[in-house]
Order: sequence, then structure tokens, then C-alpha cells
Amino acid sequence: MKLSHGLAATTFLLMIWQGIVSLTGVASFILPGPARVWTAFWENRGLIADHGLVTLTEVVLGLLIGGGLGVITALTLAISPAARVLLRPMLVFSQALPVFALAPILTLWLGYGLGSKVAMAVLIIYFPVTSAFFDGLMRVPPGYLDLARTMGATQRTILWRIQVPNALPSLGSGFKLAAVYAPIGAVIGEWVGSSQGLGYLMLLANGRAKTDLMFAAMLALGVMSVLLYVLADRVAQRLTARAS
Amino acid sequence: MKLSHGLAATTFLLMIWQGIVSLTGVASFILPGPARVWTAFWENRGLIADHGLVTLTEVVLGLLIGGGLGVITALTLAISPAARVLLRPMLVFSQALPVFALAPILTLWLGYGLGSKVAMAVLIIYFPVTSAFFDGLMRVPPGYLDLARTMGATQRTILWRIQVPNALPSLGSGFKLAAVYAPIGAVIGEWVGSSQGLGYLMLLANGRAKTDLMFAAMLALGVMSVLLYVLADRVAQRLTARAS
Amino acid sequence: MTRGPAIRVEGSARSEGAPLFAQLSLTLEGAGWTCLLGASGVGKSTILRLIAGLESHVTFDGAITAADGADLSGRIAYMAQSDLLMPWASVTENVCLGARLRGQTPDAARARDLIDRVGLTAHAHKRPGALSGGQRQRAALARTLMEDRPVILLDEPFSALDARTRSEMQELAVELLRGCTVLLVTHDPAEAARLGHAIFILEPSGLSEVTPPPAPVPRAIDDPDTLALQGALLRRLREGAA
Amino acid sequence: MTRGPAIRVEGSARSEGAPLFAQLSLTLEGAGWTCLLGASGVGKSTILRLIAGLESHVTFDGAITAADGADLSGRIAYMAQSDLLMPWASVTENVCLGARLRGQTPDAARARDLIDRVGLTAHAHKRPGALSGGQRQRAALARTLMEDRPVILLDEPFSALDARTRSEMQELAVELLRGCTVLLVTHDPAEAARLGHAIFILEPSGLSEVTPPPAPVPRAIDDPDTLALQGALLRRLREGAA
Amino acid sequence: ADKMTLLLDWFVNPNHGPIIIAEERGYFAEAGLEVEVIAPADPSAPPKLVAAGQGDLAVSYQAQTHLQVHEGLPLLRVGTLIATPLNCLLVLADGPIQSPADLKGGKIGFSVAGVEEALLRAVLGKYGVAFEDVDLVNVNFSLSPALMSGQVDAVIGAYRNFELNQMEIEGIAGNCIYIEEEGVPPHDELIYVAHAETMDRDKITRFLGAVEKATQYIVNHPDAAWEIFSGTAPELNDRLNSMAWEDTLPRFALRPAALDEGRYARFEAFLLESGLIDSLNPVADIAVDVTAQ
Ligand SMILES: Nc1ncnc2c1ncn2[C@@H]1O[C@H](COP(=O)(O)OP(=O)(O)OP(=O)(O)O)[C@@H](O)[C@H]1O
Ligand SMILES: Nc1ncnc2c1ncn2[C@@H]1O[C@H](COP(=O)(O)OP(=O)(O)OP(=O)(O)O)[C@@H](O)[C@H]1O
Ligand SMILES: [Mg+2]
Ligand SMILES: [Mg+2]
Repeated sequence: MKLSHGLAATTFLLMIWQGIVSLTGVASFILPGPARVWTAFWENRGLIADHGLVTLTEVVLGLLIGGGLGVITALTLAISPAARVLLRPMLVFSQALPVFALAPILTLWLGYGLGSKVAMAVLIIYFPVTSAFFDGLMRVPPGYLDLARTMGATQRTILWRIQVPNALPSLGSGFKLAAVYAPIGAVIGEWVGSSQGLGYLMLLANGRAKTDLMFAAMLALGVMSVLLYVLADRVAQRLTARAS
Repeated sequence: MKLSHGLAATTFLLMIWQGIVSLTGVASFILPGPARVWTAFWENRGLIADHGLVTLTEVVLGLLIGGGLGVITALTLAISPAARVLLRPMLVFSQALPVFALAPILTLWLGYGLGSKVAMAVLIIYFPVTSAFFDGLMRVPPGYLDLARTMGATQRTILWRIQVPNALPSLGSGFKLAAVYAPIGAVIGEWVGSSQGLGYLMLLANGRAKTDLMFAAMLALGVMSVLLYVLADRVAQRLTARAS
Repeated sequence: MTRGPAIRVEGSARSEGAPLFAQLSLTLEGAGWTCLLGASGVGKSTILRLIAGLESHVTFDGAITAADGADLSGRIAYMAQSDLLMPWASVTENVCLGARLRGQTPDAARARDLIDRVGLTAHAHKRPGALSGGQRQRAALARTLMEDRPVILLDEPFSALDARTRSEMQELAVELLRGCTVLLVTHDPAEAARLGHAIFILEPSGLSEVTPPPAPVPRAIDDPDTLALQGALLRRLREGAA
Repeated sequence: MTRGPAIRVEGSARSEGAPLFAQLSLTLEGAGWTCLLGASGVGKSTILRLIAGLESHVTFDGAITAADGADLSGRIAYMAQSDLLMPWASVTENVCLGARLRGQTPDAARARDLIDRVGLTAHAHKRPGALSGGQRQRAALARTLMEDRPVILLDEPFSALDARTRSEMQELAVELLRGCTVLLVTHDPAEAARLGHAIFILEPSGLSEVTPPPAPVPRAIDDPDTLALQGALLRRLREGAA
Repeated sequence: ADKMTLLLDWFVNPNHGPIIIAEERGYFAEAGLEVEVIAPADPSAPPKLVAAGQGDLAVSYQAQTHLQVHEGLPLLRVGTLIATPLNCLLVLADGPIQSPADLKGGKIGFSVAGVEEALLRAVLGKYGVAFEDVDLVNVNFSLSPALMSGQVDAVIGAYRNFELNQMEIEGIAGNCIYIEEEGVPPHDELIYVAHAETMDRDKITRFLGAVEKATQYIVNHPDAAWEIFSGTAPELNDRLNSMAWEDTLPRFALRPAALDEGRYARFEAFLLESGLIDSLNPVADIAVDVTAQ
């Protein structure tokens, strides 16, 4: 994305936002206008930066670990039909578990530090990465597999030399989704137990009826998501270019 | 998925679950064992069925609407570079907004009925479908586009006759993700305000430390997710078969 | 059908800094078959793409003009070297793709007839994935013939066909493309000798022309003139730039 | 290199209930070139897939056995009709794919040499997407030659090559595959006449053999015997089952 | 009948006894009201929605209402539902924390409400423990599990009528340190709030009359009232709710409409002292007696 595009998109977003506020006349304690949020953002920039940094750390760690685990799981699923039968329902199941149910378990094991938040981000990122990569791994043109078989390939080498490169664009798609979900994962983790991070700041602002600060924190989170997405999109484009 | 596979997976899951409970000796108010949860499930089967039906309705509506909107958005993005520049950051942004910030806005506009819950499910389903389908639409072999251009195709016909069929497998992947996220979306939607649905039941049980009932409701939710996933997987397989 | 215009290609092409072919001047006879031969990788397909107005990896320094002065875009049917059949569509749907892409209703009878004439009636319902190599090529040929355009660019359209099917398809193409300006890229000297109103050999250094016999196309395969030309072409090609 | 065994294919194939080809009995001469010709769609590629032990759309009722009694799997190199180059890998990486897939370190010098001999040294770093049709085919050929297997199945390996490159590649293949049992599917009677120790024509009704001249392969193209055989084959194919 | 929308603070629970009984025993109907009761999951939303004109009344918390008025939400307390604090500082009965003084250097869990800092400063201050000497952790949804599993030393924000009973059911004894005994000014836990400008005083007066009657009924016939309450939804009829019902009984406001201005003034001053607000609002901007002429 070019800078000019970023500017255009931002302007558009602000216009829509202001438009909603003006047209629906929604009260500022439900949806404050851009100007108000910007003021809150600027006045609390130090606070937001501090908490933002905490969340960013969680997000980055979550992306690395969740992405890594997702890649490994997808590879395992691709190799082993037994894993497909046993693991896939569990994967799906795990996504259906509302966080707050897992929260006490996670915090019991991981404490209230960084660990449980990263775990939460990981849990959320894990599935899209696994799912997208696995789909890519299984969608190899059959001709390639025929060729590999006549060449005396083992399942392992087919995986590394054919399935994986063929699935890289899909992995890119998965990471794009993950980049978007990672911040929300970290925030949910923070809701579950923390005294730091943008999620905590939002809860606190909400509890103190400071809607503008809450939206300012949300703005920071949104910007973080968009930046991560742009980054992931770059990576995905590179992966796609590599594979074709 | 065959029945025997389902049984194997379930057994495996139960074993892991019981294993965690036995090995870590975790207190039953944090993680009750399978037997306890099953008892709670059986005792409350009427309750769970009633609430489950409500959630299922929300999920199905959410999938239809969210899937539909996702498809439309992906098509719009594919057609219009301006939309890509302006809309995509907004999409990403929208995913980063935590529910409790949106909840008052949604209820203000949609009331406390089914509407706001479906809206929440839609919001969660929307992004994976859009993202996956859009990626598929943009990943057309360039030769096809060359051919279409010499044939005097319009952007519209290229979209319908080439990009869309080519993207169907990706759409399938998107729906698989959506099927998994839809139940959690509905549950989160139920936080917005309701006295019905599995999400309500879980929060209620959680608020009252009836951990076993909460896990029983979660079990129902998990089963719903897995069934939806299996369904979506079938559809995706058909779409992939159609496209190759 | 309108008569195909003569087309003039004049210029040179550079790829990644290095010249692909030097200044050349190629004239496609209006309403006739021009055959283009040349070593693998010399740039034949690239020339086709340039005429078709498609993006290519080369920077072309020159001009491609139709003798009637009008724009070429929208008047060309292009059959690429790879068949480019849509894997999700049946043979019939693939043959009708052009009309669909132009938002028109395809002429079903004509499509059926063409599919019949390329010998795929029994396979009309199949997806490309269930066809043999030659069947795929014939489906792509039928799709190109369906296009009804005055200028036709064919990139090795018969390469995957056996001798008999090949000559049938050649005859079919000549019959259906009467009046069209056809540029045929081929590796088969016999094919060029049989079909070319004009025959060019492309070499990195430029273009050279070989004059075919005056007999109307498709020429008889065992016509001595044709055979002689074929032999001459073969020799030219074998000696090549080496 | 070990000598390629003779191979016997005996049986009939049915596809979706209908017979594809009737009972046939095809013997591939040990350490020799067998050419298989036949109309498009008659089942040549299918036979290759059957010998290679790959899944196919037909049910084959019969047996495929090597004269030495050993299993064929692991002794075959197979070059399919489509090139099946990995789009993400360079020419060099594609040529080395077999070794990589077997978990071995590829013989880089040999790969370089083969790439050179198929004339792709200047393109060795390119992805298949940046190659011309003939270049892709040569890359696939190099990959197959790299395999060093006693039994080689070639499905129209030279179809996208110009006459000169084609004969060079034929000579290269004959040289490098000396001692191998080779089954070559081709549409070009000249090619069959030039390369075949045995020549078969496949028709739905069965197989018929055409005896080639005794001269060693590759035969001179302008050898009168070869030319005569080529003419005879062409006539056989043209008349075909019609 | 006049239609009226009431947003609860959370799902229906014994705290809402008078509202449910008023509905079930027809007191609302007698007052010419048709009350739609909506139960949300997020307690912070209802006052906002009422302030935005969506709903006539919301059940909210006195403490939060002070803050919300400072942030410009057009809200007024119009009635009281639970007239004592429910919030308590909960510790394990046989744990190492026997008094707030033992919390120095300890970990306290809370579920973000916005005012926990003020409450803790007061309670800890009384025992000479600086607020900065404890670790605050937001444990959101799981106050009692966090305490029972020993991950925190105490939790603030737990309800004496619920969390304590929950722990008893799990077989773990809890000890509730009552905050109003430890330096926090007494205040109302649950109140009714309405839009400061657009509220319909007449309807609200009738509403409060109906819940007053219901409260009377509950106090006079606690067992019959429990039968009615627990009969409204199957998920309400369980041991925890029945224990909570008993504990809540004495805390229902017997005079829902009555306003003790001093209480509100004192709590406002308390919040100012704790630094959560930076000026004092007059009581008239926070609470009103709708029955006053
Ligand atoms: N996957 C498939 N499903 C159904 N039919 C198929 C499939 N693949 C091939 N066929 C059919 O089987 C027949 C034999 O195919 P095969 O590819 O062996 O032909 P071939 O002799 O190699 O032809 P060509 O010279 O055109 O390559 C053809 O009629 C083809 O349509
Ligand atoms: N996308 C690309 N990027 C870089 N080089 C390319 C690309 N496509 C083709 N080339 C190179 O351009 C040259 C001409 O290619 P072209 O396809 O025109 O050859 P051709 O004459 O059609 O050959 P063939 O007979 O093998 O099809 C070749 O050397 C090829 O490697
Ligand atoms: Mg070419
Ligand atoms: Mg074939």
C-alpha cells in the first residue's frame, strides 16, 4: 500500500465515521466523533504508547508462536491421516470454546503475566494459519504427485519439495487473517487478566465512562491491526510471487 | 468425515480431557472432568436444547448474511481498485474493534432482539469469507486473463466467468473458517444482551460459578461448530472439485 | 465475414536489456495464411502476444498496424501455445467462452457443430482434466474457430495431434478461416509448406522469407512442390543460425 | 547403468464402462526404443500411466511385467505430456527435483551438463513461467534424463520443438539412454522411423506392429529406408481406422 | 397500559427480586405499566443506552453513576434497588490474609468497574498499606476461581451475596471484608437511573411504587416470593440462587424512591478525594427524588 493510499483510506474512514456521528446524532458517550477521540488520543498519548507497546509485544510473540504452531500442525495434518481424523475436530472444537471459559485454566497454568495473553493470541491465530496452510498443502495438482511418485519420492520429500512450496500463497492468506486477529486475541487475553495493555486500558476507560479514551485506545489497536495486515500482505505477495 | 472417525476423535478428545484433569489435578471449579460435565449436560438437556436452538438460529442467519456480505464485498474489492484502497483498511479495522465497544452502538441501532446478535455473528464471519474469496479472485492465472482480453471480455464477465469459478475453492476455505467462527460470533453477540442462547447460558453459569453447566453448554457449542465445519468442508470439497 | 486486413509488424524487441530479435519487418498478407517458423525460444510466441496487444516480458520498439488503418483490438482471436482451457468448464462451455465473456448468448448450434468437426462430440460434456492432450488442443482450436474474428493468431495449434487428425484439423481451419488473416506459428515444415501463403523464418538476427508454391492452400501433402518446399524448409531450419 | 529389462503389457482397458482399447499385448524390447503411435485420444498416455504404475481413469484388466521378474516400481522415469515443471523452482532446481525428492544430493555437475546439452544454460536460473514452450519441454526432458533409470517413458517429449532442436534432442536422448528400455509416444512418423527399434500403432481394436529398418538408431533422417518407413507409417496413420 | 423499558445491569438474578416479583404479581399492571425487562451481559452498557434514549430505566451502580455524570452522561438516579454495598474484599477464610494489613505486597484481583482503585485506597489506607504496595490484576470473569485457586490473595468486586455462597458450595470458606466497615462511605449498590432531561416522572413514580410493593411482599413472604422468583426461568432455580436470595433479602431498598442526599454528597466527596474525579457535582445533578413535588 502506498502512502497516498493510506492517506486516502484514512480520510475516507474519518469521513464515514464523522458522517455516522453527524447523521445519526448518536451520543458522544456511545460513539464519540473523530475530533474528540483525537483529542483524547493526543492527551493520553503517553499512556496509550505504554499500553500499546505491551499489546504489541504480545501480538508479535503471538504471531510468531501461533504462526509457528499453525505451520507445524498443518504439516502434521498433511502427513498423517490419523492426525487428520483425531486432531482436526479438536482444532475446530478449540475455536468454539469461548475465551472466558478457558481463561481461568490458562491463567492457572500461565499466570497473569505475558504468558496467558500470548497464549490467547496464539489460540486465535493458530486456527486460520493452520486451516489456510493445510488447505494449500492438500490442493496440489495431482500431476505433480504422480511425477513425484515415479521419482521415488518419500512422503517427507513430497511434503517439503512440492506441497509446501505449492501452499505458500495459501500460507500467506492465512497470515493475513492472523495479522488481523492477533491484536484482538491479545486484547481478549488482556480482558481475562492483566493490568497492562490496550485491552486493559479500554476496560478501564469503559469502567470510568471515558468513552473517548476507550475509542482512542481502540484507534491505536486498529492502526496496529492495519499495519500488521499491510506487513502480512507484503509477505503474502512475496510468497505468492515465489510460488508462480 | 465418517462415523468411525467421529467416534475415534471423540474418544481421543475425552481421553485428553480426562488426562489433563487427572494429571494436573485441576480443581473442578476451573476444569471439571468429562463425567461431571456429562452429568450436567444430561440434567440440563432441556435447557441446553432450548438455548442451543436459539444460538443455532443466530448462527445460520449469521452465516447466510455474513457469507453473503463477504462474497459481495470480495467481488466489489475485485472490481474496483478504489474500493481496494478505501475499503480494505476499514475491513481490517473493523475486525480490531472489541465487542463491548460496539455492543452499545449495535443495540442502539438494532435493539436487543435477534438483530444485534446476528449482526455480531455477521461481523465475525464477514472477514474470513471476504479475505479468502478476495485472495482467490485475485489469484487467476494470467494466461486466462490474456485470453479473456483478446476475446473482448468486460471486467464484469471476466469476474463472473473466470475469476469467480477460479476462486470457488478459496471461497470454500473461507466458509470453513466462517463455520468455525460463526458459533463463537453468535455467543459473543449474546453478550450484547439477551436472555437466550448458549452464550447467555454460559455467561450465567460462569457468573454463578456453575462450571460444569458452563462446560456442558460449551460442549454443545463445540459439537455445533464441528458439525458446521464438517458441512462446510463438504461444500468446500464440492467447490474445489467443481473448479478443477 | 469481413476480409482480414493485412498487418505490418515493424520493430525490434529487447528483453531485460538484451535484444530478443533485431529490427524486423513482417507483413501478414490480408486474408491469407502466414506461417512463422524458428528455433525454440527465438521469440515467435512473443510476436503473437505483441500483435494480440497483450503484455509481454519484452519492450517492443516499433509499430504494429493494420493496412486498413483501424485498431486491431477486438478483431483478433488468439490461440496460445498452452491450451488455456478453463478447468471448471466442460468442453462445450469452454468453446462458448468467448460469447459468454462478451455478454452474448453463444450460438449453441454452431458450438455443437464445431465440437463435432474437431471430433469431440463424445467428449463435449467432459472437463478438460478428463481429456487427452490432443483432445484438449482440439477443444482450444474449436474455441478459437468459434470466435469469428478477421485476424487469427495460432501458436502451434496442431502440435499435440497425430498425423491424421492434424491434417483434418488443418483442413478444417483453412475452410473455416477463409478470408481471415491468419498467423500460424509452427515447428512443422510440412505444415508450413502445406498452409502458408507466406512463410517466414525468425532468427535472432531477423526475418527471412521462403516463397511457397502458388498452389492454393491446403496444398496436397504429396504434391511434389509442397514436398520440395518442405525439404528446403527443413534444411534451412536444420542449418539454422549455427 | 543396468540394462533396461524387456517389459510386457498384456490386457485390456475399460473407462467408465466402455472399452478404451481391446485386449492387447505390447512387448517393449529390453534396452531398446519402442515407439507408440496412434490417433489422439486412443489411449497412448493411458498405457504410459499404467506402466508407470500411476492411477488412471481406466480399469486395466491384465498384467504388466518386467522380463527380469522384478518389480518395475522405482525403475522408471516418466515424462508426462504436460511438462509438470514446478512453477516455483528454477530450471536447475527442476532438473534436480528427482534427487531432492529421493532425499539425495543432486549431482550439480551433471545437472549443469544436461542443462547445457538441452541448450538452456542461459535460462538455468529462470522459473518455468519465464520460458518459451519449447524451453519448458527441454527442461522437462533434462529432468527426465537426469533420472538415470533403466526404464524411460516419454510422452511426446519433442512435440514443442523446432525441427533442428528436435533432432538434436533426439540424438541426445538416444545417446544418454543407451541401454535403457524406452517407450516413446509420438505423433511424428519421422520421429518413430528415426528412433524406433520397434514401432506400434495403437487403435481401439488393438495393436499393430510396423517393422523398422535394421539400421541403428538414431537413423539418418535422409536415409532412404527411414524415409520409406516414414512414408509408410504416414499412410497407415492417415488411413487409420477410417 | 404505558409501555416502559427497563435495562437490567446483568442477567436476571436474585438482586432483581423486586422487579421480577412486581412483574409476576401484577404490581406493574396495577400501576398501569407494561414493563419490558431486558437483561444484557455487559453492565456498562445499560446506563449509556438510557442516556442515549434507548430505554426508560437502567439498573446501574451508584459508584459508576457518579463517574458517568462527570463524563457528561445525562443520567439521574431515580430509585434504589439494593440499598447497601454488595461489593466486598474477599479473602480465603483460612488463608494468610486475615486483615487488609496482610495484603502488603500481595496480589488483588478485580473485575474492572472503574472505582476499585478508590475502594482499595480507602480500605488499605485504613491499615497503613499504600495502594502502590499491592499488585492489582484484572481477572474479569473469574473472581472466585482466581481466589480459590490461590492465584490472587484477595479479590475486590466480589458480591457478598454471591461469591461467598459460591465458595461455600465449592467447599472453600471465604471471608468477606465489608468495605463500608473499613473506610468506604456507605452507599447504594444497585440503583435505577433515568435520562436526566427526558425522563417521565409519572411513569417512574408508578414504577417505583410497584417495586416498593414487591419489596414489601418479599420481606413479608420470603418463601412464597422465592417460589415465584425461581419459577420464572429454569436456570434460576438452583442452590446458589436460593442461598443468595436469603442473603439479599435484608438489602433490598424498602423505600426505593427515597433519596438520602447526604449519602450521595459523601460518596461524591470520597471519589474526589481518591482522585477519580476532579470536581464536585451537586447532588441534584446525580440523584433525584422523583416523588418530591
Ligand atoms: N480423467 C479422465 N476421465 C475420463 N476420461 C479420461 C480421463 N483422462 C483421459 N480420458 C479419456 O481417455 C481416452 C484416452 O486418453 P489418453 O490421454 O490416453 O489419450 P492419448 O492416446 O494419449 O491421446 P493424445 O494423443 O491426444 O494425447 C481419451 O478419450 C480421454 O478422453
Ligand atoms: N516472462 C518472461 N520473462 C523473461 N523471459 C521470457 C519470458 N517469457 C519468455 N521469455 C523468453 O523470451 C524468449 C522468447 O520466448 P517465446 O515464448 O517468444 O519463444 P518461442 O519462439 O515461442 O519459443 P518456442 O518455440 O519454444 O515456443 C525465450 O528465450 C524465453 O526464455
Ligand atoms: Mg512459443
Ligand atoms: Mg496423450
